[in-house]
Amino acid sequence: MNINILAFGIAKDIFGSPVIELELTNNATVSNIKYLLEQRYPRLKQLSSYMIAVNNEYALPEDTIHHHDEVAVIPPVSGG
Amino acid sequence: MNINILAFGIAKDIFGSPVIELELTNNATVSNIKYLLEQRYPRLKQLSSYMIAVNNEYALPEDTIHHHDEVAVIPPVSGG
Amino acid sequence: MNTEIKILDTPLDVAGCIDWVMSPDAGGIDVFVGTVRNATKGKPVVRLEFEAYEPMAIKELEKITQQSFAKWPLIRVLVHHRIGILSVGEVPVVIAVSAAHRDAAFDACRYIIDTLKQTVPIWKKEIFEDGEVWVAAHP
Amino acid sequence: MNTEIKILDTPLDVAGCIDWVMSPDAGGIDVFVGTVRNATKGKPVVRLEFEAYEPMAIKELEKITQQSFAKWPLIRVLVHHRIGILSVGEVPVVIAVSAAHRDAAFDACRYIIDTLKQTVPIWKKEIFEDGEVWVAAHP
Repeated sequence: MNINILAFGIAKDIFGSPVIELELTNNATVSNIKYLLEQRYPRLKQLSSYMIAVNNEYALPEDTIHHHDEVAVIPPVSGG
Repeated sequence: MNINILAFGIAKDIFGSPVIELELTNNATVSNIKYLLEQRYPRLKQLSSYMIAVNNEYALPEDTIHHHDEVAVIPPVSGG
Repeated sequence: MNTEIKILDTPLDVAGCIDWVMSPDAGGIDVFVGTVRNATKGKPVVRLEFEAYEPMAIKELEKITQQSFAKWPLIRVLVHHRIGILSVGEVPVVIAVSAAHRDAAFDACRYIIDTLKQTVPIWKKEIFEDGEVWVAAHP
Repeated sequence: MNTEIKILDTPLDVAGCIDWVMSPDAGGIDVFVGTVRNATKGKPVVRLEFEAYEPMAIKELEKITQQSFAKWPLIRVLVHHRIGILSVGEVPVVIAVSAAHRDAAFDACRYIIDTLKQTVPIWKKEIFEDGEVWVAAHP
């Protein structure tokens, strides 16, 4: 399945776009997404940390992704 | 010497006036003032506590009063 | 000057107080706004009356703000206290503190209101339907 | 409703925020006002840009305010966060909390700003004379 990945802050700069498409197998996990992203965008590994959000919630590495999920890369937050 | 005693809050109500006059000997202390006031206005003894201020500073019981000092009765404060 | 202390018999201007402590060096401002509650221990309050021993109140507030500058790295501190008759919902006190970092602003603002309530010669009378009470006067 | 959460791309109305949390039941209001500092580690800041992942930011802020109501006896809580381009001295965030007693207002307001800075998906870019940096992005 193809999943759109939203990007914010520095992740948007690294991707060069506010959204990219990733091709995933059906049982793909958050971990798998991070691996694929880091393969394609090695600069992600230089961040202090980053999280994946699924449907507007922080996701765990073992969470699996479903077809209509909204997936986003969340670099270190700095609001306030 | 005669000293004016300023009164605020409930002390003003107890004295029935924002200022009263007290006759003191020359070496009178804050303690002596409290004794005289409580003699004349026994309701002062029912307060949670009260302080005497001399020249806009909280005074200690042993502090002595001088002729031109500004003396005030400070019942429990409740600002804010 | 980095400190403004006032005892006023007119409504306090909360927005103006915050503007006064703003500074290009500041990263955070903490503001305490006291408001007149409609009840005390379940008993409806009609209005409040505040009275101050003004010169001494100013002197005590100056001590408290000076202590705050000694304890924390602050930029500006403002204390405005109202006196006279206040209705429910009106504002008897505004304390505003700016600092480069927010922890100092929070700590100092809380210290100032806590200490004000202990040492500054200002008195509050609560007026109920059936009588009135000087707050904290009796045990 | 006892909670108002907004992400806005227009200047925040600090006085309006405080008015919103006022209540006849309230005895104290604590307000945190963030302001844009003119420098970071001594380096002059020209302006800031804030970006939010809006639906998730609102959801995280709702969690934080709900936790605050669970932890403290509060009356009203407001969080307004600005996004877009801000100059030095402008206000990126206002948090206002009213409560019957001031300790709850102080504790909750501080908890909300501290947690917001840790969990809410909002990002700040600092623009200097000679470049720009996403704050906290790199070790």
